[in-house]
Amino acid sequence: MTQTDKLDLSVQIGSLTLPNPVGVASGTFGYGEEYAPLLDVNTLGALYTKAVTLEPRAGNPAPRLADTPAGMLNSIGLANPGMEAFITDKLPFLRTLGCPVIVNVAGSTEDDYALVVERLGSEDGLGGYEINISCPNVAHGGMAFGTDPALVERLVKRLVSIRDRAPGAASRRPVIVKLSPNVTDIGLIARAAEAGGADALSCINTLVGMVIDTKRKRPVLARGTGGLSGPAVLPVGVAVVYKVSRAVAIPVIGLGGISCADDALQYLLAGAVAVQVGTAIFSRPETPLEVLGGIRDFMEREGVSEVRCIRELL
Amino acid sequence: MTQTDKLDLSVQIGSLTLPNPVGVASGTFGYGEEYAPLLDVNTLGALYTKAVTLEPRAGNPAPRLADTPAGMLNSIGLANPGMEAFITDKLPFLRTLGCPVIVNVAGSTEDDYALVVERLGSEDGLGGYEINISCPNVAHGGMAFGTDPALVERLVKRLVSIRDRAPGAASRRPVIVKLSPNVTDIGLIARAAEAGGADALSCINTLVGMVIDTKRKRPVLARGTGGLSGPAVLPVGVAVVYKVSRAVAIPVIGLGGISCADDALQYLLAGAVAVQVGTAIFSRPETPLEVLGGIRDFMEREGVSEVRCIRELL
Amino acid sequence: MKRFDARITALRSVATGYRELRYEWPADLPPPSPGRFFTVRAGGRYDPVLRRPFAFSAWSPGGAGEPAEASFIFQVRGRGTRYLAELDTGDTIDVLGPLGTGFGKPRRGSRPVLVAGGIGLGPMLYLANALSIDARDGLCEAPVLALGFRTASLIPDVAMPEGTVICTDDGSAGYRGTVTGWLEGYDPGAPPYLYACGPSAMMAAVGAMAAARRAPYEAALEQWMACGVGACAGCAVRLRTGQYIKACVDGPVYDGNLVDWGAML
Amino acid sequence: MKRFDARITALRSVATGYRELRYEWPADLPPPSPGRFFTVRAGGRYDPVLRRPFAFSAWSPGGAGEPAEASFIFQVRGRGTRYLAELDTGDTIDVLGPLGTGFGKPRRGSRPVLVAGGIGLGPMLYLANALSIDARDGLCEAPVLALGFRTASLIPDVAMPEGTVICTDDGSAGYRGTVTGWLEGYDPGAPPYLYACGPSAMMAAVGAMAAARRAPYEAALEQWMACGVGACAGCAVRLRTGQYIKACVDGPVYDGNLVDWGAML
Ligand SMILES: Cc1cc2nc3c(=O)[nH]c(=O)nc-3n(C[C@H](O)[C@H](O)[C@H](O)COP(=O)(O)OP(=O)(O)OC[C@H]3O[C@@H](n4cnc5c(N)ncnc54)[C@H](O)[C@@H]3O)c2cc1C
Ligand SMILES: Cc1cc2nc3c(=O)[nH]c(=O)nc-3n(C[C@H](O)[C@H](O)[C@H](O)COP(=O)(O)OP(=O)(O)OC[C@H]3O[C@@H](n4cnc5c(N)ncnc54)[C@H](O)[C@@H]3O)c2cc1C
Ligand SMILES: Cc1cc2nc3c(=O)[nH]c(=O)nc-3n(C[C@H](O)[C@H](O)[C@H](O)COP(=O)(O)O)c2cc1C
Ligand SMILES: Cc1cc2nc3c(=O)[nH]c(=O)nc-3n(C[C@H](O)[C@H](O)[C@H](O)COP(=O)(O)O)c2cc1C
Ligand code: FES
Ligand code: FES
Repeated sequence: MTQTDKLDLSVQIGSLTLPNPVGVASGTFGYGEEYAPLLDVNTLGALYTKAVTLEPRAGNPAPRLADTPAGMLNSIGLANPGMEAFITDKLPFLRTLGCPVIVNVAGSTEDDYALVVERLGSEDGLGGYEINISCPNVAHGGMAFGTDPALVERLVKRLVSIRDRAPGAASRRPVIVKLSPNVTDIGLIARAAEAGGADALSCINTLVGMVIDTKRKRPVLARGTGGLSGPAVLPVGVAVVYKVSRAVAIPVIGLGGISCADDALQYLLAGAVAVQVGTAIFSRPETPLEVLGGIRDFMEREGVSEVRCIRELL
Repeated sequence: MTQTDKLDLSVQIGSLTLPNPVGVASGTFGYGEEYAPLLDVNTLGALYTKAVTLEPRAGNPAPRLADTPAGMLNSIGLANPGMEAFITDKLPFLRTLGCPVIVNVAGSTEDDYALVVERLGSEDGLGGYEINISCPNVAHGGMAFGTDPALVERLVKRLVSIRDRAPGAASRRPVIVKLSPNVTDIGLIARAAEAGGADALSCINTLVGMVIDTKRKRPVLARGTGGLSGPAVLPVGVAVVYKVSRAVAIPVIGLGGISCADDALQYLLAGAVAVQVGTAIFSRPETPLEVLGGIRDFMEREGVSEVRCIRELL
Repeated sequence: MKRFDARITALRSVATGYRELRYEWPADLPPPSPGRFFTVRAGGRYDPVLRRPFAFSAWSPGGAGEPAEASFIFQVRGRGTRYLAELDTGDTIDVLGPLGTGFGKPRRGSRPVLVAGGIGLGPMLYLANALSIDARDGLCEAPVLALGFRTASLIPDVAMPEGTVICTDDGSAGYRGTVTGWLEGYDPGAPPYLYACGPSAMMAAVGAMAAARRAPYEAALEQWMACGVGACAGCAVRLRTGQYIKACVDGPVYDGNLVDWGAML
Repeated sequence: MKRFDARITALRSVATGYRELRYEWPADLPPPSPGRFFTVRAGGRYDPVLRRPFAFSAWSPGGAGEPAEASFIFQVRGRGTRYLAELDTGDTIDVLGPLGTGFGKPRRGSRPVLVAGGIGLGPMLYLANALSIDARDGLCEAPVLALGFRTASLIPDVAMPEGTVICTDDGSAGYRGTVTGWLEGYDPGAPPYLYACGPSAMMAAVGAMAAARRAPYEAALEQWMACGVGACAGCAVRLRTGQYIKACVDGPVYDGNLVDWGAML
């Protein structure tokens, strides 16, 4: 038996140390303020922001949400205030938080991504970048980047070199690449990101899905298809993390369908060093903290004192 | 309002006419005998058999099943008695049925597929072939075939030409190609199958998934990963059918997660000409007949007298 | 705003397919104002994933050892509301609220005209009751609540404020015709201040009248929601300006004269 | 075999974490023999997708206007059994059964020795009661039922046949030690005919003894199932021969001497 106060929950992502392995997933937690009244954001392992793009984006037409069996579809379309408004309106609050903040970066072209990473390099208070090459809900960029290994490697290489040239500590911020499960061989894409110099990978983004309203005889989502998330995708995410964490040497952050500690532990056993909770926050905002509690309990029960050693139990 | 007795539920798949659009999916209905006490097999639109391979296969080690949120994993591994035993032990019963029987064919090599289609060509009592190039649960063949357009086209071309040379009516049996959703662009594979001469496509086979038993700290399935099916995958299947039915001119048969008439209607509106019910049969054996009843009700309500016209409502 | 497990104190049928549910309101939360809403988990652990939003239909302070209570009226539509309808007094529901921005106050001297149909009933009842008090205090003219139903048997068994107008499509009770038909011929006797909640077609029709009469119009919209707190951008509503705003925080009550009714239908 | 909606006639707790549930048995189905099982939908429409299998623990013919009843004893383990535990008398459950191949008859003159632990209790009780009647008819020696528990408080409150041996790991009741420990020292006084159902380790230990004594051994195994009727090959169990057979139709009772216990653990 291990004592709770002796548990080492910290996780290393490149040069960044996360205080614990449970973060909140991009797009499900806004920019931190929205959920602050409902759970203590400071106790999170990491906060991954909603995607930030170069220009402001209004997002896709409504409806943008649909219910599915044990899951949901979204087609938000990267709605966000844009890089500059992010810096002036969102970053000040984020800087006050006690948890690492990782900015999810998206774009339509390589230049878009590059300009955002470059600009954010001169702002402090950020823990790292999560490069979203896997959003299924935009016409250009997004997932298109995430399916071609050569493109992935080139983009990542470019972003890493921009990061390297940033002033001070910003030059050591980890570049995390977020992968799409909508590919034939995710191992290839993972290795391309690693070859490009990524410090870590996040798996998985949403699956492509569609719901049709049979009364109105049209897709529920205005855009037709959307991204499937929630418990329904849990086994897909676990299989991906199991595969990817064996295909690369860099750390893998697991997400997709986590709604309780047992789900998170599946990811950690499968090979993830950390996890993110997304959709489950909508159902139950306290989920991330409950997940963390359950991971602690597991470590005590199993006599594992370092969270990074959980994967060795499999 | 349309009168029930005036409804035309028949569906054309190449030269084969299905009496109605609701079939039972390969692997979930054995070879028909098993479920015969529980529902009237004769009223089905089609019965797709468990996969038949050249040689008998014991299948994968146990456990082969796992529960997932609104779904399940299987790693049966194409366990089947082999082609010859199928002909002697299973086909006689299948021949007594009033519904079309479509044999699901699998193999490790192109020759395997070819030999099975060749041999079955000299047996009567079969309505068609469903070529399974999408099973995620075997080490060789299976899904590997389903992810490479060139391989798909070549295999389909060969099987079609074997089918064409069969004696009598067997030379007109439709060759249906069953696709895997575990690919970057299913439209490519679909067009390859069409170019090879396929008469129709079935979408989707299972997604790759894994469940880890956190108490025993090992995957629940002996083989690690398995195929995800059931309601959880419904939105994935509908999105695939929507895409594929717009990418090819041949009919598409929709399946994946159908558990009620509304689910089936989503597929028909998305562009499928027919559907298959799989996993839901395990939960509730009468599901296929309930689905058919619900499709009739919809047609009456909407004043659609031919089932093939449902897709035009979208 | 808080997430809490609330004890159900009453659940009853108020009309065919409609229920009223009352639950205990935590002592440390302020009373929700009319037009605000809450979300509830309406099912098991997984399914449905999305919480269901409902508008408050009443709130009572309790006292004398009795807890405060919030109420809502809901229509049984799909699996979420079916789940709620099958609960019993004493069961708990998982509530997140109060959420959103409620109705604004009418201009002094104006006549609040409240139009509701279907599931819009609850919030409009709550608002009408609140405005009746305001009218007594001289802050506005006495409100008029106009409710539309297909037929008399759908009229809910709930206390309605004085001066409520009932419209039925088939004339089986009150005015024969739609509530917007009634509104067309209605003379408010003072500058009208319009409020509406109900089917999109009704809301859009009221919107056209508001525009024609240049009347202020507050419209409560129904929109799919995921987070309910402004974090996901899933509930975006398009304004005439082309701008999207969030139904869950900026709404669910909007300036009806800015809503792009075309995009809503 | 049939799928039917069955009314629950009784549901009670029989030990910490164990329930006994009785339900109406359709008049047109034959009584299920010991060792056979049924599956039940244990949750909502979607979840869990897989029906849960349970062995019969008793069956009574009813009569005098009373319907026949089937019973089972279950341990509350996960979401499916939690769902069942929360049902009430009068609720219905969705049953598919009877399924599988039950226990065979012991050889004439042999002593049936029944070993059970945990969730193996139900089917073994049912079998012991049936064999007691056979013994009275001279078809075999009086059966001995040996039940293993961690501690006395886990012993279920159910009628047990005469001659039942209770073993507790901590000695708080009956024999101190495991049921296989007891079995080791037991002299059946006639050629033993072994039956077992319970944890895999226990089943394997009994298997080793059966092999050592060259005794017949019928073992009821637990195996994940999807269809329950032989259609999916999901429940395959590997025999020593390397062959896979289906737990749902060929089992759940097997010739324990053919089971590859190594592959089961
Ligand atoms: C701010 C707001 C206030 C509401 N107030 C009331 C009320 O007072 N009384 C009442 O009866 N209804 C109200 N509704 C509508 C109510 O939320 C839906 O009727 C309910 O969610 C249906 O759920 P279901 O599972 O029974 O039906 P389903 O069959 O799952 O859905 C039926 C329809 O309900 C709507 N809906 C379902 N889930 C959501 C969601 N998460 N967000 C938005 N819409 C959804 C969709 O339009 C859907 O097509 C309100 C909605 C909103 C957005
Ligand atoms: C033929 C047979 C007879 C059984 N008889 C009894 C009995 O009389 N009393 C009793 O308490 N239990 C019995 N079981 C075991 C019972 O089926 C499981 O305990 C139950 O399914 C657990 O479900 P859950 O959802 O509560 O737990 P979960 O947490 O979902 O599962 C707990 C464990 O139960 C087992 N299990 C769950 N679903 C299935 C399934 N579809 N098929 C096989 N195993 C499953 C798995 O080992 C799983 O790890 C029997 C099993 C079989 C195969
Ligand atoms: C409403 C919504 C918005 C999302 N927006 C983003 C985004 O901006 N960037 C991104 O990388 N992922 C985004 N995602 C994907 C999630 O971060 C996550 O990868 C996915 O939902 C799977 O995890 P879950 O099942 O726990 O939600 C979004 C998901 C949802 C549900
Ligand atoms: C237990 C099981 C066995 C299966 N075996 C086969 C098979 O032999 N051949 C095949 O093409 N598909 C097989 N499938 C896939 C199904 O036919 C179907 O494509 C998939 O399960 C999705 O549909 P569903 O969600 O309705 O089950 C199998 C599925 C299950 C659950
Ligand atoms: S529902 Fe999430 S922003 Fe409104
Ligand atoms: S459970 Fe399907 S064959 Fe046994």
